[in-house]
Amino acid sequence: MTSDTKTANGPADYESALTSGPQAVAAFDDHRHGWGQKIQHTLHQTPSLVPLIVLVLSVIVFGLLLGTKFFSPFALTLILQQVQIVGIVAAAQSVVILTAGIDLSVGAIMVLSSVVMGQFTFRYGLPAELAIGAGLICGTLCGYLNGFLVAFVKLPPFIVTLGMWQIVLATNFLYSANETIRSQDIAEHAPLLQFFGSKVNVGGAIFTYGVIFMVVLVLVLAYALRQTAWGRHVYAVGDDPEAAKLSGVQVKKVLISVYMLSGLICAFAGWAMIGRIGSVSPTTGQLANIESITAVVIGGISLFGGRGSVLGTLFGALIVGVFTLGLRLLGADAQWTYLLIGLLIIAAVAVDQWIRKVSV
Amino acid sequence: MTSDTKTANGPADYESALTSGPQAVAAFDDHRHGWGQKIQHTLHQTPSLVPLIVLVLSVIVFGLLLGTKFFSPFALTLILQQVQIVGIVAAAQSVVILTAGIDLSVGAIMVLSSVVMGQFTFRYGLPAELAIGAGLICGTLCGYLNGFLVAFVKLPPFIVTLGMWQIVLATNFLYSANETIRSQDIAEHAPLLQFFGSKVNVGGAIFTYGVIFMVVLVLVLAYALRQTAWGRHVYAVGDDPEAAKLSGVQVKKVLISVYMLSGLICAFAGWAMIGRIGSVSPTTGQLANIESITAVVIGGISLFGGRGSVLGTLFGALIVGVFTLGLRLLGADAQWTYLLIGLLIIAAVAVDQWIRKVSV
Amino acid sequence: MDQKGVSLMEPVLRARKLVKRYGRVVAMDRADLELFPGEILAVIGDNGAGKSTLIKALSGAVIPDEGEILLDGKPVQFTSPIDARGAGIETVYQTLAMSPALSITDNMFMGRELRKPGFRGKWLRQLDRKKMEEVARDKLNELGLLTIQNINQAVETLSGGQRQGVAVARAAAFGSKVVIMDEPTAALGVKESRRVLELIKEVRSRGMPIVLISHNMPHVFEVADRIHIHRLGQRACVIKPSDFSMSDAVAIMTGAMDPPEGIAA
Amino acid sequence: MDQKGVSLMEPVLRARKLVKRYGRVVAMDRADLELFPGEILAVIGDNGAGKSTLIKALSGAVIPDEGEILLDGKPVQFTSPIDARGAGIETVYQTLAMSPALSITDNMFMGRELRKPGFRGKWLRQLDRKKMEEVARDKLNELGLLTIQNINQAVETLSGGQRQGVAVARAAAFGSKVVIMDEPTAALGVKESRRVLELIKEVRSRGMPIVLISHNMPHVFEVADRIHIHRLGQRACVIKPSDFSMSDAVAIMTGAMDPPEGIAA
Amino acid sequence: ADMSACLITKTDTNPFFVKMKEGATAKAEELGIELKSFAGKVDGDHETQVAAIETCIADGAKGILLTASDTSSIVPAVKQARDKGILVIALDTPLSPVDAADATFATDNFKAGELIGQWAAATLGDQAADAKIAMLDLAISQPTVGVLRDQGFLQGFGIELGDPNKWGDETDPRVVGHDVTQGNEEGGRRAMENLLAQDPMINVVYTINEPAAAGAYEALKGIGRENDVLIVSVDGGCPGVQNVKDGVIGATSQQYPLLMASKGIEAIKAWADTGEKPEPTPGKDFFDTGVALVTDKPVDGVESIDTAEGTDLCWG
Ligand SMILES: Nc1ncnc2c1ncn2[C@@H]1O[C@H](COP(=O)(O)OP(=O)(O)OP(=O)(O)O)[C@@H](O)[C@H]1O
Ligand SMILES: Nc1ncnc2c1ncn2[C@@H]1O[C@H](COP(=O)(O)OP(=O)(O)OP(=O)(O)O)[C@@H](O)[C@H]1O
Ligand SMILES: [Mg+2]
Ligand SMILES: [Mg+2]
Repeated sequence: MTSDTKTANGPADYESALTSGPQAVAAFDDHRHGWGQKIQHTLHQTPSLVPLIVLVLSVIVFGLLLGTKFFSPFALTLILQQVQIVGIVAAAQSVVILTAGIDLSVGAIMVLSSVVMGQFTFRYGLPAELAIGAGLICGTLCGYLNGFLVAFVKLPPFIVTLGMWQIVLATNFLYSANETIRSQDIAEHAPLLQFFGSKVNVGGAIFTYGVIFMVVLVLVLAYALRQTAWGRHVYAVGDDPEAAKLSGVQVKKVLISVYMLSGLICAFAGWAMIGRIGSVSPTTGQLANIESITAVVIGGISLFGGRGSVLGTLFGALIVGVFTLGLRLLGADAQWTYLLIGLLIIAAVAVDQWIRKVSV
Repeated sequence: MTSDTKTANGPADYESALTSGPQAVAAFDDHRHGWGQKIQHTLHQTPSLVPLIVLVLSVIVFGLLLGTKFFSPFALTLILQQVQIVGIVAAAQSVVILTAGIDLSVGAIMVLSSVVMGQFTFRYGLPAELAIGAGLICGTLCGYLNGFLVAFVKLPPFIVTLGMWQIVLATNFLYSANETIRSQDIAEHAPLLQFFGSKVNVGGAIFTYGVIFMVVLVLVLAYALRQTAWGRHVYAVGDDPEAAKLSGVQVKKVLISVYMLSGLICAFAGWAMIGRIGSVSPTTGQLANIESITAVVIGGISLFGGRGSVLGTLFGALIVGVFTLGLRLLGADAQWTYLLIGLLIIAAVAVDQWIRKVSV
Repeated sequence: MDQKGVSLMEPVLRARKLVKRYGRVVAMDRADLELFPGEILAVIGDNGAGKSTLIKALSGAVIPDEGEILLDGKPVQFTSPIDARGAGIETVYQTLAMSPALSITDNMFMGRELRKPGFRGKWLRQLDRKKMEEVARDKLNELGLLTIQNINQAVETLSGGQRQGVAVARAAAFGSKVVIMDEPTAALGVKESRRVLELIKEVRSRGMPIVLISHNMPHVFEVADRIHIHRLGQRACVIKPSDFSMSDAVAIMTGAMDPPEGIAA
Repeated sequence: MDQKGVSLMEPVLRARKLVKRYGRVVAMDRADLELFPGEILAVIGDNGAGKSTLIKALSGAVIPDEGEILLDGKPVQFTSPIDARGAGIETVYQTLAMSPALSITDNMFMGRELRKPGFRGKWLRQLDRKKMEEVARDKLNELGLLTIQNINQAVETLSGGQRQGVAVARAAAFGSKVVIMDEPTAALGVKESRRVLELIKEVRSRGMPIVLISHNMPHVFEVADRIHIHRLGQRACVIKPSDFSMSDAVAIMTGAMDPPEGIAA
Repeated sequence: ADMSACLITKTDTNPFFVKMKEGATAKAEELGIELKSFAGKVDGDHETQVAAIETCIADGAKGILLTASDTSSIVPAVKQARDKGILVIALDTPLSPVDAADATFATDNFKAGELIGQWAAATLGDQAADAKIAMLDLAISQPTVGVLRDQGFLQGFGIELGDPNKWGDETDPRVVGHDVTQGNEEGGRRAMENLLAQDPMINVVYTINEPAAAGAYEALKGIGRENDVLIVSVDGGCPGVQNVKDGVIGATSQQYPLLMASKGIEAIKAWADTGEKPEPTPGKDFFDTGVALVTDKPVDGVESIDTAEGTDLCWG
């Protein structure tokens, strides 16, 4: 090893063995097989199964406790109806949280959009179609502002949407002059605003368009997140924005699109809200942000982004709905219900964590 | 390079130059010097300076706009008094956020502790000292529960404290039966509960003990975070818990201690709250979580943990206080103030971000 | 080709007097670089010499404060890695730039996903997963990363070496003009390193030029056509491995020896 | 000391039949290891062979599912890295384990901070920053990391190589019984690697045994007293660099050659 | 009990609704009715109220007692319940339109405000012409009760209203400003301080309820003006009446939630037994459970009761 090498040379001598050795690298055998393993593996591959299991279990438990009172078609469709607004908003929230963001302004955007729909129809006398369009644009614009501040000014989503929450809510109160537009008036002059409240018979069960919209929305989002490039980019941005940028994702565009989509979905939620409560009221939706985040987290989406499925969110919202109705039917009063829902939130996530752990 | 080496040998031949070369590695010269650079460097070294600057600027602006109305001792001490509760709670929140956590249950813990202090005195007839002790223990216990769930069950802090928020708040309403204990009764039978409301003359200016407590608390925390091993560990856990664990930090202990401390400080905030509003009321403190997080973020602490200073939080709380009062004095009505505070939150963080960027 | 011959050709990629400051640190101090068609250009230098910053500027990940970049003689301005990729420059970053929770396939096709043909791809924008998985498996096999059992495994479940292999395979598969690799073998074992070196040679044999950053002198001297020595944020000189010994290269790199007259930058 | 001599001595650190499973992956499959006083034991193996998992088990960062660890012949159970550190085992992890936002000093003294003497230290629990900075600077100087201008600089502002240097300096400074290093030179330049190797030798000359994981064969053969070859989650064999060639080692490591009779694990 | 009924209040944190619930529960027990109670989470949270009505339907309740957070938004849900044959009685706040409910047992909140306004104006006498008034309201969402009480006070004091459906649009210079309190002590103190900073010479304070009044008093005490400012309030809770007695509050308009609740339960019982619906107070479109001004400093022209009587009638 004393000769000074001046020429480009081949592999070092000690590497000669490389060609002769087996070409497979350390591949370990799986010593354990069987039923348990398979379940664990499936759970690991399909994270939204965990909240689904919790959901089914809770339906069974309440069914046993309450009997037909709970298992009536009325009660079961009721849960869907009670969950629809939170479900729609939580779908929007999911997409934002998947990018490691958070949207505290969802409720405010929802209510402002519904107020715009109502006021454009009744204050300015526009046709309902136009007014609804204006409401949807309004929601999307609010979302755009969020997205712009997050993606371009690079402010933390928590703070951007906290600020927007206050701004949008105050705008809502100022613009609506705190006036409710009455259900009767809407039914008479602009029934389209109440479209999502109309009932439809699907195979014997009665659903509102709002409930159907929620389910379809979640399915479409699940498809988009899983099967399109945009969806993959959403996950990549949430996972590691720096890596996503380096590997060719247009991070800013993705972020903007996500917040705009969230705004748009919230505007739809505002429309659905008119269908649900009949009237346009500027005081609705005050708890939508906390409730939607709760649904998302119970549904198993990580608040750190990049992990989870929007289907889980739907189950998460339903779990809360089932518990709320079930507890109320059992006669728990409001504060006890809150207390138990608080316990449920922690327990649901603990179970989720535990299942994930045993099924690594 | 064809001889097969069988003996342990020295450095490869090409490394011979290493001993002769200059021993300094790439050290670049700083081409730019001067005033601007120095400011930038200072800002970078002392992150809490940024909110301080924003604070001073906003005081100056409102002073110019409002004159003596704003620069009166009344208005200025008023801001301190209005900020004290949020300031104390935000100090607790800061420590939690430094570990990359969040505590949504601060307001609930605060009000439950104050209710415990009040009810133990008036319902059970205990001496005020004992009742206060019980309240402080109650807050610490709530914090312990949070910490246990975060550190040992490894649940996300957001979800743990979201659940605890509901649980503690419901407990508070159930336990207190929504009854207020009147200021006059407290003043008569247990004035110690109102201790933090007492006034004291410090160099001509009138302060309450609550305000002094807030300032002292922040200073003590700043010391502990900066000058003790515990403080360094808090930062390390927030920065990268895995790395902290590998490099010898008892991550679980640190987390538990942080949430317990947060609970304890919130209990003190509950005590201070009695001093401020005179009575013990189970409906106070509902916005404490959002307000404290706002103060923390405006104060420049990263929600991702590990970065920022608790002094910044104090300035953050004061900024919000100055704006709220300043806007009211300028004649903005409640709804507009709400809107403008929303703008302020975004603007303050944007300015912060901008200063940091130019001063990398 | 000799030094003369090279200089007569038009460089594929050329950086001129790039400067990048991070606050008080000057990471690039009027750095130059030329990459000629079909060559492997190794970049060596001490830790912190500014190598990564230089190649990040070339791949759009860092926007230089001053200086210009020319691709095929035409000035280009990359404002993001996507621009550079669009121009045919693929990069293996030192940090690998992978999304840990996503699968190997997802990572390999990130930002250039294949859509299904026909209606489903065009209107439903559905991805052609099967096709992508096939391509990904092929590319990894080429690299000899046979041990990856499941192409849909999340990247976070791979060992450091396996991850690096995926990153290298991605760049080699999609580069159309230039491939840049920042320490592609740092975490690799003997066998895996060898495979990457063979792959590098193979990419060159396809006529594609490569910029290779490495601290491993034997590797560098084995594969490089020219060696760019970086020092204190700028190019100290460019040498040919046939003309200089490893000792000389190390000496220049560390400042123990002045760059030879005539070829100093 | 020859093979015989070694086996007669009591190992400082010994692992017996360690097993660690991650779900379906068995990262350690009845792995053994012996470290004798005053020696440098190199551990080599393919990517994913389970080297890091093995040394993590030794340093308390991973709790093995089965098997036992003996320190000075006595069984120990490390439930956290703090336990192992308390027992005198210092580790440089492959991921470095630094808090990016904290200063070099803070990182070096993490978990073993020095307090001021007297009242301020005892009651106010105040840290002795000056002392810690002094020690930190000394240790870095020993390693030749002179270029770090400011000992209170945040670790995130250091280059990858500088970071690795700090991690190595930390382990070398505080290890009292065993020092374990997982690829300490992976990101280092030629010069920096050399310094680390010298440091490793120096630590040995102080009588402290070292476990060194590396993919760099020349380095391994230069410094190691014995070479532990890891393959498929377990020890294939232990060889002495004087008895075997690098080719043999690589051949055993990759499975091209069976471990020599008699010394196979 | 095979008969069940529901009580749905705006919140279950405000003592007013807590007492309403206690009254209803006691009466229900007496009459052998199983009562389930529901509440919104915060003031204005009417989605929870809609869900509560639906839950009551699912539960097969005979009657619902409702204090609506949004008096017109709730109407479709109420209609749904009535269509199922459930008796819906509005408590405290009439629905809009009033006949959306089967019956209404309510206080006239506007009247309650008017009484304290008249009292304050009369107490000040000539000084009323250049009074400085602070208005401490409930929330920026301007819930109906808050608006009615606020506007009633201003009308009673003799101040010209703008739009009577919202506060804050008055032009009279005597109104220093409006601020919001969330109806608790903390908010009361903060709002009072804000308005004092605007004009330290405030001498009349209207407060939405008695906790807010207690908070306002603390603020005034803080600057030593607690004795020369007139605080008026609405509610008539026992701590509030005690505060009137102690001179913290000058006068308060007392309402009777227990009465509303027990009347409501009786009505449900009657309806279930005989199918009869309660009749409204003659001349009004709802059954007025009454409001009384409680003060120890009565003035001419405004009918009032003293604190001793107020304490007998107070609700908690
Ligand atoms: N984002 C950044 N912020 C501040 N300083 C930086 C940043 N990136 C690089 N630097 C500094 O610029 C200098 C050059 O860094 P660079 O990563 O380019 O070095 P390198 O030659 O790639 O080193 P290595 O061989 O260790 O990878 C270093 O001093 C580094 O600390
Ligand atoms: N936390 C973990 N979860 C799941 N699998 C893991 C985990 N850590 C390691 N493994 C797996 O265990 C095996 C051994 O990993 P290990 O990191 O010990 O290898 P190594 O020999 O250090 O490789 P390298 O040379 O690349 O560092 C690999 O297949 C790896 O994917
Ligand atoms: Mg580099
Ligand atoms: Mg390893």
